[in-house]
Amino acid sequence: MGAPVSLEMLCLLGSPLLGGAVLALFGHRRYAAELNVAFSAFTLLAAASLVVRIVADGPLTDWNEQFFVDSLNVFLVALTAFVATTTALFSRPYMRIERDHGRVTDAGMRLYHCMYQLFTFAMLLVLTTNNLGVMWVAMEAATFTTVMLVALYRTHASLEAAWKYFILCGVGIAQALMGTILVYFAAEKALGAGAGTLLWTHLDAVKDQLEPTVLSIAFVFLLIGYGTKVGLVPLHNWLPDAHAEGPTPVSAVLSGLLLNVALYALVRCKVITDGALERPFASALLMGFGLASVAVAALFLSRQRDIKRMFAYSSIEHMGLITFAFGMGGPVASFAGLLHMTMHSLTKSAIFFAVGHASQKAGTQVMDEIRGLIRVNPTVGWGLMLGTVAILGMPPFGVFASEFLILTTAIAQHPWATPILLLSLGIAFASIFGKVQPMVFGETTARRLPHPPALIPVFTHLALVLVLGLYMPRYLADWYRMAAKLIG
Amino acid sequence: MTPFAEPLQDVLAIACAWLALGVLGIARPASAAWSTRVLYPAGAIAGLLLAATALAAIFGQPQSLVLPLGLPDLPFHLRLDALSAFFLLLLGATAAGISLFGCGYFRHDQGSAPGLVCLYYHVFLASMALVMVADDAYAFMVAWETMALSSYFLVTSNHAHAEIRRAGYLYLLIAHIGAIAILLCFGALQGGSGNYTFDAMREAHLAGPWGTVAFLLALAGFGAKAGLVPMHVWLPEAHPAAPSPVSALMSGVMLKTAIYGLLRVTLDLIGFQLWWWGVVALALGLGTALYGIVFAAVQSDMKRLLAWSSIENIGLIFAGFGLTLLFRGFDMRALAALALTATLFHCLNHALYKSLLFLCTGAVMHATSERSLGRLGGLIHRMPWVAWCALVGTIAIAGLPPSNGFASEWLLLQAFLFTPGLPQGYLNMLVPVAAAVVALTAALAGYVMVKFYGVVFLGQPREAKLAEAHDAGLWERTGLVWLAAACVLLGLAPATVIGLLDPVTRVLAGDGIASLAKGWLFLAPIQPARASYSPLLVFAVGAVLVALVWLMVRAFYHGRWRRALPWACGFPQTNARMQDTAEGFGQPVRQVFEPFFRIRTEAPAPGDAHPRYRETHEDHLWYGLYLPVARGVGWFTGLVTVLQRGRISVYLLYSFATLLVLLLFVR
Amino acid sequence: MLALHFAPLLAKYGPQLINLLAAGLLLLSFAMLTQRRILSLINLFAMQGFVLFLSTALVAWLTWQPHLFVSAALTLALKVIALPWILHRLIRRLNVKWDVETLLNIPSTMLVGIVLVILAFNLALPISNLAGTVTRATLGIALASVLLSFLMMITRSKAVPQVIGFLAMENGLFFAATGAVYGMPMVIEFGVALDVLVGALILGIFLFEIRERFDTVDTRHLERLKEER
Amino acid sequence: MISASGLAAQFTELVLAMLLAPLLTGWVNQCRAWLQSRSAPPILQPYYVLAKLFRKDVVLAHNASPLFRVAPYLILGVIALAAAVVPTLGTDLPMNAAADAIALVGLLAMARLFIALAAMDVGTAFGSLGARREMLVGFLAEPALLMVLFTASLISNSTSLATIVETLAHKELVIYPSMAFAGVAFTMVSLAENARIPVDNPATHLELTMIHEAMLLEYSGRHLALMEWAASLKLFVYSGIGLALFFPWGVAGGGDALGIVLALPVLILKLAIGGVLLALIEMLSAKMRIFRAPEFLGIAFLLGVLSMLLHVLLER
Repeated sequence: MGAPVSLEMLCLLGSPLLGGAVLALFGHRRYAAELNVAFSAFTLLAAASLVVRIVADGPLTDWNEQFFVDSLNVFLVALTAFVATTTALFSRPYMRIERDHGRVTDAGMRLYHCMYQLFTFAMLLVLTTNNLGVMWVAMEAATFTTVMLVALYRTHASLEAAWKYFILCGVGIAQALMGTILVYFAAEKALGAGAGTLLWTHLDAVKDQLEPTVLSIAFVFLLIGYGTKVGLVPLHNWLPDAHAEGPTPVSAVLSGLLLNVALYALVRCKVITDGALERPFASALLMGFGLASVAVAALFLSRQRDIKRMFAYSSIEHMGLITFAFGMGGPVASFAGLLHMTMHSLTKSAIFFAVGHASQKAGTQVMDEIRGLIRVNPTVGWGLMLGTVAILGMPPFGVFASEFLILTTAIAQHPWATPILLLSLGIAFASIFGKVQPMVFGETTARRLPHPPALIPVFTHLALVLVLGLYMPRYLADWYRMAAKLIG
Repeated sequence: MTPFAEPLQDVLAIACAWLALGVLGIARPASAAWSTRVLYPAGAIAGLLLAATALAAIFGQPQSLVLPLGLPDLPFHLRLDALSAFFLLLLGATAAGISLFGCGYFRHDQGSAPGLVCLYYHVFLASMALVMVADDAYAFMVAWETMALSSYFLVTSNHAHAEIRRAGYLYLLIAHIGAIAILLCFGALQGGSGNYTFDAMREAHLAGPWGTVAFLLALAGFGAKAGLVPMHVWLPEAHPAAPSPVSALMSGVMLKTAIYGLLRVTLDLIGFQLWWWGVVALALGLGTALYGIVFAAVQSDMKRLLAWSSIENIGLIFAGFGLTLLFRGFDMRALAALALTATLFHCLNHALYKSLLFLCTGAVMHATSERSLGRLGGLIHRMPWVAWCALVGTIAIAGLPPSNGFASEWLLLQAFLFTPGLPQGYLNMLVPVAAAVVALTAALAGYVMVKFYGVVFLGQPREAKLAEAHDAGLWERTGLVWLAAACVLLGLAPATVIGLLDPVTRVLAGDGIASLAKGWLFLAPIQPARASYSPLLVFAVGAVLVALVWLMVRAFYHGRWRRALPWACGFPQTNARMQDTAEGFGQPVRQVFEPFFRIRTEAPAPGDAHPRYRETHEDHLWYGLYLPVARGVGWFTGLVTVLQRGRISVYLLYSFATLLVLLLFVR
Repeated sequence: MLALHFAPLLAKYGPQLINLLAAGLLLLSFAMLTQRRILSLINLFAMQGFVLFLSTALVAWLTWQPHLFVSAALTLALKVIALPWILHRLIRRLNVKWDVETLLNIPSTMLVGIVLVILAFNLALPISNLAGTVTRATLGIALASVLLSFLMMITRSKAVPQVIGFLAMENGLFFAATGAVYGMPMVIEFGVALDVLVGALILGIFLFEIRERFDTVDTRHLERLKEER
Repeated sequence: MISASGLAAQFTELVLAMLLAPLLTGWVNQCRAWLQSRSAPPILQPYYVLAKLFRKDVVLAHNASPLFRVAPYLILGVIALAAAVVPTLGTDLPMNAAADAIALVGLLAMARLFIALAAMDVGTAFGSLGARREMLVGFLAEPALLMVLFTASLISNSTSLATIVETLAHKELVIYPSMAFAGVAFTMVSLAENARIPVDNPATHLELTMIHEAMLLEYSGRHLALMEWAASLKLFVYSGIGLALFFPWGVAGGGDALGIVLALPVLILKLAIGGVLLALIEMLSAKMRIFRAPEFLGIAFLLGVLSMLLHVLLER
């Protein structure tokens, strides 16, 4: 007991927390954006060192077991830190332009930067904590911070979106608390009351002794709770509004990271439940919700006029696909699911970066009024085009790799699901590509951007996705395999 | 390393070289000279090397290679066997000619920067080469979709025009859906083993239903790529939209990659064949062939006409493929080999003459900036090189002896004539009908090509500006002549080609027919008494006869001749507009096959001072199949929007209901 | 001192007392479900908080767990004093006194509520049988009150009642935590309490924002973001 | 493989065909005249015409391309080649190994292609009109002819004309109902292909009705002569095919010189009768509108398919 918290963890969680505090004060200064980047970069550094350590000497529990890092969450930690950093990079010019347009005040900038860091902190806490209760608390905190971010513009639409986001996720999360309590209730039998009872590692150790009925009910509550945040149909209604109305960097981190984090929480709970129940109860639920999300989201796509809204729905679709993969389970499917998580967050955030600049240039998010990007800002246009092609699962981009594994496994194990997937993917392709193509190609009258757009993030992400589609380093693969084994 | 010792590595090297050329292209994107004077010639040389390597590899042992790329559990497997080698030969030989032509062609601005076009073009070539050698599902799919993507960017390279964007969209959409079907087909083939290498699929002993599922998925997927009716709608849009060398590459080679994939899956990966698969493919193929050629007959845009004729040829190829399956299903190996030979031979021929003709249209477009047949004519005087090369292509595609087109159609018909041997009553009835359709299609092809050639190159120029038309440049001529020569040679020495095909058929159909060919001179598929054909002899005797006639005429009579106004039954001032237009020429076919078309006519009013008559022929399938599907989906999406009506209480109700349902579901 | 005298009594009647309080909690939830006036809604909420406090304290006494006393104190501070105070100020500033029509009329709401209670009890029955604690029946009631507040949130069309419903749901959860299992670990109790507080504050801010944008807090004006048919 | 006698037979047959072709045309014209109770032109009239045309100057339209001038030689050559394939006297023909029935159809199609292209070359209204009509006739007549030949090849299990004749003539006599259908189909096809009434009228230059003549309008002098010659040779070839398929008796079997000598009078007799029949048909039927031609040929095509079906159903 009483082991001092390790340096990596300290930096990892400390840096965003400190950043939040500092930027709460100086968030409106000219150098605030640079500060923001710096803090995120430092977090990334800590995450990297943590990764190195985990890869070197296996899972690690920290600060008398309050923190637990294994290969499953360490890669999410790394991903989160990375995307957070690139997004910070992107938000530098983006928010500057927003400010020039007078859409954000000084107070707004302060709020933005502060909340951005705190949001990062909350997500990292969800990922690293070993305690299901703390996980819940952190998830709620993440909700609050993002609610503030979504409402940043204080416009009619943004307020409405934020309100819905708050109420729906708040209620959802409340169900998750109910689930947590039930888990605790079940755990008491096995572990006895006490602070250690909700520690995931302990639960994992005794999961086969947990009471199945309680666990199944608990899982239902947890699924409703965290599923709301993942954006599973029919709990998804907050998602498109929140994505479309917040500042674009926020949309990027929302669909790039927050959904992943929520799904991570869900997966942790699934592991316990599967251990306790003999029948594949959790898996069936996950597959069902996953398929429903894929199908419904695909149908929504063709209806969209607002570009960010459309990509929000595409996020729902991909989350559904990942959930379906985890539901199928098995080494291949889980591997594919994790891979798809990574690819999706990289690609989708890259797309949002491009979309952000595109809509800034056109001065609107309405797709019919964005035309001929490739003529004025070729780089933005290409970013959007390639990103779209990638997210639609076109090789050689990495998204295809995971979709390949998921689909082929699906037809082998659950043939009944494949027609739905085939149709949904086809419709999704038709809808998204049919809308993006005229935006990128063709002629336009728009002007260039006042500030040079932030392209490093976009093309870094796309390059990563491309490389991972063609070649995956050995240790990365092992890492995924280990994580997949944990999920089972 | 000695040349051709390691053909697979050579192929890989060539593919990489193409990729490198593409990358070099964007090094100087704006400079047309850089890409056309340096990169395209290099690409052409690479093509020649590829052809040579493949030629050597056809008779070699299968080779395989594993690259350290791809998925962690599934590195890229490559394999080069006779089938791959044959299609690589096709690719290399055709690409060489097209690249040569491209050297001269791409000088003009195609909308996108020359460097970018160069990138797409060479990535396209490389990906096609990789498709041929891929030996696991993942590598295949990656190469396959890269091919689709690069060709999409080529099609939309001139993306300022809305209809070109529409064409590209339609193309990529259908290609992608097809790709998903192929992917699922592989999923079915691996039979739950979780191992996606082709070797594993060969080993996996599928249950009957799974085999059928795989075959149908493959037929759908590869059919979508090949332009099989009813999945053909993208083809007449996309091929004309692309720059002509690209159209040539797509029509000539890319469609064949689909055939390759289909052969690979059905005859190689699936362990068994059911005879009724063959019937399905045969029926689809014949339908496609007739549909395609009938629509080709009424086109008034020369590239669309060629595109539709590609659909026809694909139909014939599928018919041959279906016949192969049929024979294979009844385990009549020799006949299966015959049908397969015809199929593959036709693939090769179509690749050559269709690219030749597309390149000719490209030359015409550069010279006249006109695509519509109604504004061309008389170009044989202004651009003799193009005209005579086009004549070769025309004869070949019309399937007239002694051209290569005739040789393959001859084999195909021979294969049909053997079907009465099938141990199945109804199938025997199929023979006459099927053979009749093939014959009708071939005859119609003649009609269409006379229309094409006559309207474009013969007669009087229909526009004044055609007088300024210039002949193709040196590079372009080289490309054209290369392809034309290939057509002639293949036509004259079919026995040699069959010799090339022998290893392929031995692998796929379990037997070959080359051994039965009566020497190099004669083409005798099963036994000489039954049927034999010697184009060389025909050509030689024909040439001698023509020469004799000419000599005798010259010997006995004077050679006087003079120029005058055309006679035209003595009608005064007949002018160029009085010639048959393309529409006029197609009118009889339109009348005979009226039910095929969805015709809209704009007839002038009786007292019209400037009467205009327009008639459009559209595809029933587009209105009868695609639009309804689109509308259905639209309606469905409208239904779904009920989920998102904005009222927060309702949203809460959703999650509440879900919660309750699940809780009951737990109990 | 006093406690020592009461100890045996409590030990005897404690469980029944807790069940009584639980019943009270459920009654209050129903009352809130039917209540139209916002002011009295807030008072009901405060009372619910008080009941919660009592039960927590009682459980703490019975099982003698110090951290439960803390959370009891927390409940008192937060749910009985702080939140109602905030809410009162809120409605005074927004001057909304009435929450006239509910989306579903009261009697049918009641019926649905009863069905929910039955479902909750059925659900909790097998679990409660496993429960080793003195407070076995409470879990079902906690579940029921959670579902009831959920129902309330659905049926109310104005923002403030929805918020109250949200907070009432937290109450139910809290009761589940204390009643069914003798309280969660300390850390979590604090975390939850903190979240509730912060959440309430944010909601307050929002209500003002919405108020000044839309000059109403009727959530039916928050229906612009949707899919057209 | 290729015997000297075979070569000899081939050569004689070819030369014979080239020389006899105009005579056949003349004979048909004469019969028609008699049947129409006109005073007939001399039977050698076609030869006179050819001779005269050969002597005349060629007048070329201004924008006639080289193709226009090459075409006549090509067409005559190709049709001569076709004639070489058809066994009229003996079945021991080297060319039969080189070109079978399918190739024969191909050769005829080749000739059609060139004549149509040549007609379009000058670019007058009539030329392209003729070409279009010719191709219209062609794309229905060609498959019909192919069907007829296929029926025969299915019967004799071979597409080589020589083998077909061998089977039909020199095996024991069998009644083939399918061949009856085929015969009707073939007659209709050859009427259409040789520009005969009811599809076309060789003796008219009425702009609206003519097909074959419209294509020759711009030709003159020796070119026209070659074209005319090719036309009559084509008629000869078709009669040859008809005889080979339906009246093969009398054609000499594998390489007996005597047989060939005997075959000659038989051939002439058969041709004479055939000519009379042709004239009779032309006499009895009326020229149909060009738009009716597709129906006429469509029927021929269907009959051809039917004959194959019949064979598959009844005779196996």
